[in-house]
Amino acid sequence: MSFNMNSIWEWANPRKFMRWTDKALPVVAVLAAVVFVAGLVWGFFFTPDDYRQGATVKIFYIHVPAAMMAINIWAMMLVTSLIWIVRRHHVSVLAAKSAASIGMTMTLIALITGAVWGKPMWGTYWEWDPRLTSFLILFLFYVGYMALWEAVENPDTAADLTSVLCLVGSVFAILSRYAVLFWNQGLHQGASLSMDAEENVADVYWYPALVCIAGFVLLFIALVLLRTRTEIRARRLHAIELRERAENA
Amino acid sequence: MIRLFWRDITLAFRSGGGFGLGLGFFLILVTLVPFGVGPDSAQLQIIAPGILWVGALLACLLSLDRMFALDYEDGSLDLLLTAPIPLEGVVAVKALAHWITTGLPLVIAAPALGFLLHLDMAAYKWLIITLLVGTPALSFIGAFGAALTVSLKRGGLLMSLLVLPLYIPTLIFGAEVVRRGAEGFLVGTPLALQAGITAGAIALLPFAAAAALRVAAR
Amino acid sequence: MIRLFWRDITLAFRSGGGFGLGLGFFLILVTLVPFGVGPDSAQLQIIAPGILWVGALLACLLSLDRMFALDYEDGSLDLLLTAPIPLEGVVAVKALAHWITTGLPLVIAAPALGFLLHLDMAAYKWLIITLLVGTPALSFIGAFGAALTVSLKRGGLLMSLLVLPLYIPTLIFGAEVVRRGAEGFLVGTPLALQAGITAGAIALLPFAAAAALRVAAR
Amino acid sequence: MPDLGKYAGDVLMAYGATFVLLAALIWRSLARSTKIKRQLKEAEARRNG
Amino acid sequence: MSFISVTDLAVSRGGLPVLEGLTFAVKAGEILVLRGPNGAGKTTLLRTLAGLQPPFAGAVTSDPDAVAYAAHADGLKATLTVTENLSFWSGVYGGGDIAPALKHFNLEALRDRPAGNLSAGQKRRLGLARLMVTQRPIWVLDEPTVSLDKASVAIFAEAVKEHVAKGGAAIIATHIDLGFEETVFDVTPFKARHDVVRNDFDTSFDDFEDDKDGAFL
Amino acid sequence: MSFISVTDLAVSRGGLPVLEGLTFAVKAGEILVLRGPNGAGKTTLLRTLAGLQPPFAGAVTSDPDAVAYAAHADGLKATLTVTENLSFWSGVYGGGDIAPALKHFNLEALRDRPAGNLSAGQKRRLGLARLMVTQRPIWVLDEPTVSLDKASVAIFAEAVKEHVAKGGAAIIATHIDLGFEETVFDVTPFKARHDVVRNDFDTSFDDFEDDKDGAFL
Ligand code: HEM
Ligand SMILES: Nc1ncnc2c1ncn2[C@@H]1O[C@H](COP(=O)(O)OP(=O)(O)OP(=O)(O)O)[C@@H](O)[C@H]1O
Ligand SMILES: Nc1ncnc2c1ncn2[C@@H]1O[C@H](COP(=O)(O)OP(=O)(O)OP(=O)(O)O)[C@@H](O)[C@H]1O
Ligand SMILES: [Mg+2]
Ligand SMILES: [Mg+2]
Repeated sequence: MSFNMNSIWEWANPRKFMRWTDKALPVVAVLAAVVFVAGLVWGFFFTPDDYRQGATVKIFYIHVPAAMMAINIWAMMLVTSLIWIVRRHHVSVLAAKSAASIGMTMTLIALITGAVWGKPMWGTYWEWDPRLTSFLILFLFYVGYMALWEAVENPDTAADLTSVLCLVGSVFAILSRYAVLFWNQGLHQGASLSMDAEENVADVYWYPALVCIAGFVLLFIALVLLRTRTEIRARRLHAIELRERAENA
Repeated sequence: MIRLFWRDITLAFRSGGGFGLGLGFFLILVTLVPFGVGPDSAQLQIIAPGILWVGALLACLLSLDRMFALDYEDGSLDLLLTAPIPLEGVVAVKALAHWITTGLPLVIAAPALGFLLHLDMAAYKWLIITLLVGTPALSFIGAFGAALTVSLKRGGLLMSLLVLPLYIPTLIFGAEVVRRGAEGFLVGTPLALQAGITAGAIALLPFAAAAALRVAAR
Repeated sequence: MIRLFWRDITLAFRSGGGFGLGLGFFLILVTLVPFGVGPDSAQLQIIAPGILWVGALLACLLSLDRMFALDYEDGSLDLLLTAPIPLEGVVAVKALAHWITTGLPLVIAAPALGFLLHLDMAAYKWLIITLLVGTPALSFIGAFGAALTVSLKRGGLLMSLLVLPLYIPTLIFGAEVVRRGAEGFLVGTPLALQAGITAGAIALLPFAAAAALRVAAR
Repeated sequence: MPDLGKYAGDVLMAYGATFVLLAALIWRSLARSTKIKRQLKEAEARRNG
Repeated sequence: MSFISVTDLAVSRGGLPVLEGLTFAVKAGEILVLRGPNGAGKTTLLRTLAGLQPPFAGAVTSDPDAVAYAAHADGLKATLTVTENLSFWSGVYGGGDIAPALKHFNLEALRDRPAGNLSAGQKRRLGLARLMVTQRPIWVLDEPTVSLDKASVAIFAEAVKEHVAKGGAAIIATHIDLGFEETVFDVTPFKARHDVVRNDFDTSFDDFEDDKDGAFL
Repeated sequence: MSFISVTDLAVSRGGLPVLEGLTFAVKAGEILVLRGPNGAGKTTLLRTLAGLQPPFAGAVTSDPDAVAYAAHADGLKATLTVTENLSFWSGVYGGGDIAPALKHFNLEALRDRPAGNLSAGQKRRLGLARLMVTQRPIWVLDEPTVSLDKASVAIFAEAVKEHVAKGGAAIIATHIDLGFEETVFDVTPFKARHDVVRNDFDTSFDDFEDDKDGAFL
């Protein structure tokens, strides 16, 4: 692997990306599997029950990482979409496309685990709590983004339109977050991760949770690399097929 | 530009109803709700602000469906793109025309419909004010959605999917102001926030919409 | 005829989503209502059956918008009119395709949305049954409305205006059955009436719609 | 297997749903990867030969 | 026996008569070419012959299931491929084989293209290929050669000739010369005189013999 | 000084190049007629010249505000009258008088008709009349004579001649002979060779000289 780092934009070269990820993907995938399994096994089998929440604290180990991923994946899509708009690097926008379905799955996982957790804790599966509600809205944004990709035939046009949507959508997602906070005070926990919080989650729960978060992040990276590689191939396949059709015509 | 504005207004009139239809939909939706929910008036009074706002929002949404699609199909959009007027201006003018033919009539009709839903007396004032402040945002956000989906056949439903989440903040603040107003609370903050959204949408979204239109024409 | 059915299904799929979009609208509508009405869950539970039915109805309505209009615009309708298949059959097949791509997914998704609105446990069964019985009527009545407005540009909103009153009986009986079911009352009569409407719509409206199409082509 | 007490159902449901969703995601990613890889290989072969 | 014949026909558009007093017949093996300036009423006449609109006066005699009509618009679905579009219509008309039509109109290379991605002339060729799969004897064609290049016009003329040679007939409105043996029918002299031709609403006023001067209007 | 010139231009449709290596220039007083069979890429080229789509490669040099474009579709609103349609476009382009255009294209008798009630050829005439009110020097026309009868074709040719006589220019794609002095440019030889022309996505694969075989794909 000889590469001279003239510019970070070189990474956006599909060929370079393919070659680099060809080597990196197996490593990341194995790492992801190990850390993911380790974190969940630790969390599920080797942590005590909470005195108040009982065994339900175990949901924490998937709920929180999934929720964090859901938000951060959208942020990543925003950045890669911007790179496409400004520098027009195909890999960038294809990465955004690949990330969307992962982000949607993460949102769904956070929603479902949250709902299941809500039953014993709040006595209801669903509550129009601000945190939950803004996740539902985020889910809609993911669905809209993916539907737009599907609906537009020309891949470059689709890339442009979805990038603009991602940009505008991000602004409105943040607006919705504040609107929703204003609308309902809610039941959900505050951010207990923050350093200055008075009452942090006890270390017994906290360390395995960190491992789980790392596992989710690694899993995301592995999947995004895999899917972006597929998208690049699909894009090239599309080009070849178009060409064949034109040659035959 | 002014030409374009008048043309859009004229077209809205000529193509069967213009002013009337957005309104008609609003009316029908608001009358459907009691059929669905049941006729209990105390019940209706509670949900009235929300239903009225949701109704106004849907009426807007449905009528903007084809804001650019018709121009795209008959070739006008290509011609407008090559014309000596900025596309951002075209979008803004069309959104404005949409607001005048749809949003404004809704504002005027809303009190009558509030009556059907037993809306609280104190809330009427706030209903009108929030609709007046909020519906322009609906038209401009809608113009963006319409521009994104202009080149797709049957884009209407996809557009709803893209636009409705963008409408949520406007809806929340609108309905919240009316509810608080009805109970005599302070409404300054949500109203100011709603006005901010409208101002932002009017200032920025024409640029996003114009970008989408240029891509679609390609 | 079977060809036409498959073509419509294929077209629904190809034009971006098919199954997904009517559903998406339903989902969004049902999520909007709490934003308008407020988050109180007891409140939501009461209005849930009505809102779900109104939502299903609107999702149907929006997606049938262009059932014939696209065929009219690109000339297919003229060609179908001169083809050796009865126009009544064409209407029935298109309405059926519409139900399969829109009504059926709504029936399947409704329970999940009922959940968001805290629908009463006992009501789920009735929600599904009434939707299953009622949505075909929505598609067939909608086909009639679409046929009436086919030749009008921007006919979408006018169509809503014509169709919604026709939807009211289906809506009333549907929501009533769910409400009664939730409270454990007898539901036989409204359910039978709703089924009657559906049967009547399927049997008779294709003829009315075909007549309207023939006139529109003239 | 740890004792999950009265919340066993909830916890297992949460884990179960997560695994199903993740498995579906991974499976679809892999399946599409294989399919596209094969199609591209065929296309490149057609082009070169 | 003629396939289609019209006697003293008047046709109208938007409630207004545009042509009147038309009488002609088309037999198997004949090609009738309609000529006339823009707005003369050719499209209106063809739509009446195809049964899409009722005659304003007079009568069209033909087997309604004998006519295949091709209009200004081609009735193509942009998202369906060329083959899908064509086999749909073939299915509707009883399931003939689409291969000959594809071959004749040089569409084989385009068979898997979505119709929306075709050029104007390619779309038109597909629209005309539809005629061949209908297997109907009378082709009623409205400016079929619009957007076609010279080679495609020749292909089309060939198709029409083959069709009539096999016992079909064709009625074609066109502004260009298609180069085959044809009967030309110029519609210009049949322009409706609006003071003479009246519709049933007008004539319903005529029943009042005692009040001819219209004073009560 | 030429009004519009293209150098080594390649144009693409749906991401695929259709024409490449085009080089020509049009000066004041010139008429350039594009020829080529259906699907050759004439429409694509004209859209690129009009600035509606970016060139795939090469460059178009022209004042972007000098081009008036007329496409396959006329951009008419069915519910507006002929006058309203025309004065709208005249307003958009700075408000020239519409009377000469109406007169030239014989539309005066139809001036208060809704455009939706016009026949195919009448619509086309109205679409062409729009060009006269734009007051722009370069006319870029895509099959302008579709649906026109012979008299209208002559009227149109007259309009083009007058326009170039007054110092304008015209680029016209057409399949028929319009009967004026013209430079004919046949696009057929410029058909893109798909193995040679590639887009930026393809070429980004080429930067790595050491790994040509693409085995890892
Ligand atoms: C559908 C329902 C739910 C959704 C969408 C949801 C969403 C979220 C989100 C977005 C976070 C923030 C993660 C971060 O800090 O970045 C979070 C954290 C958390 N959630 Fe939920 N939640 C739901 C239900 C619940 C329920 C019912 C409980 C338990 C009673 C719960 C407990 C927690 C806890 C303890 C955290 C960690 C808080 C922290 O450390 O920041 N959640 N959830
Ligand atoms: N909806 C309508 N209402 C009233 N008049 C109409 C309507 N549609 C068309 N017309 C008029 O009817 C006349 C006949 O139109 P028709 O389309 O039959 O002409 P055509 O001979 O096909 O012309 P072209 O060669 O331009 O296609 C025209 O003068 C036209 O202006
Ligand atoms: N959206 C699209 N995607 C892919 N290819 C397309 C698309 N649209 C058109 N094409 C193809 O591009 C080529 C050029 O089309 P274009 O419309 O420019 O041809 P043209 O010379 O104008 O033909 P005509 O004389 O028939 O109008 C055609 O072969 C056509 O099939
Ligand atoms: Mg005609
Ligand atoms: Mg062309």
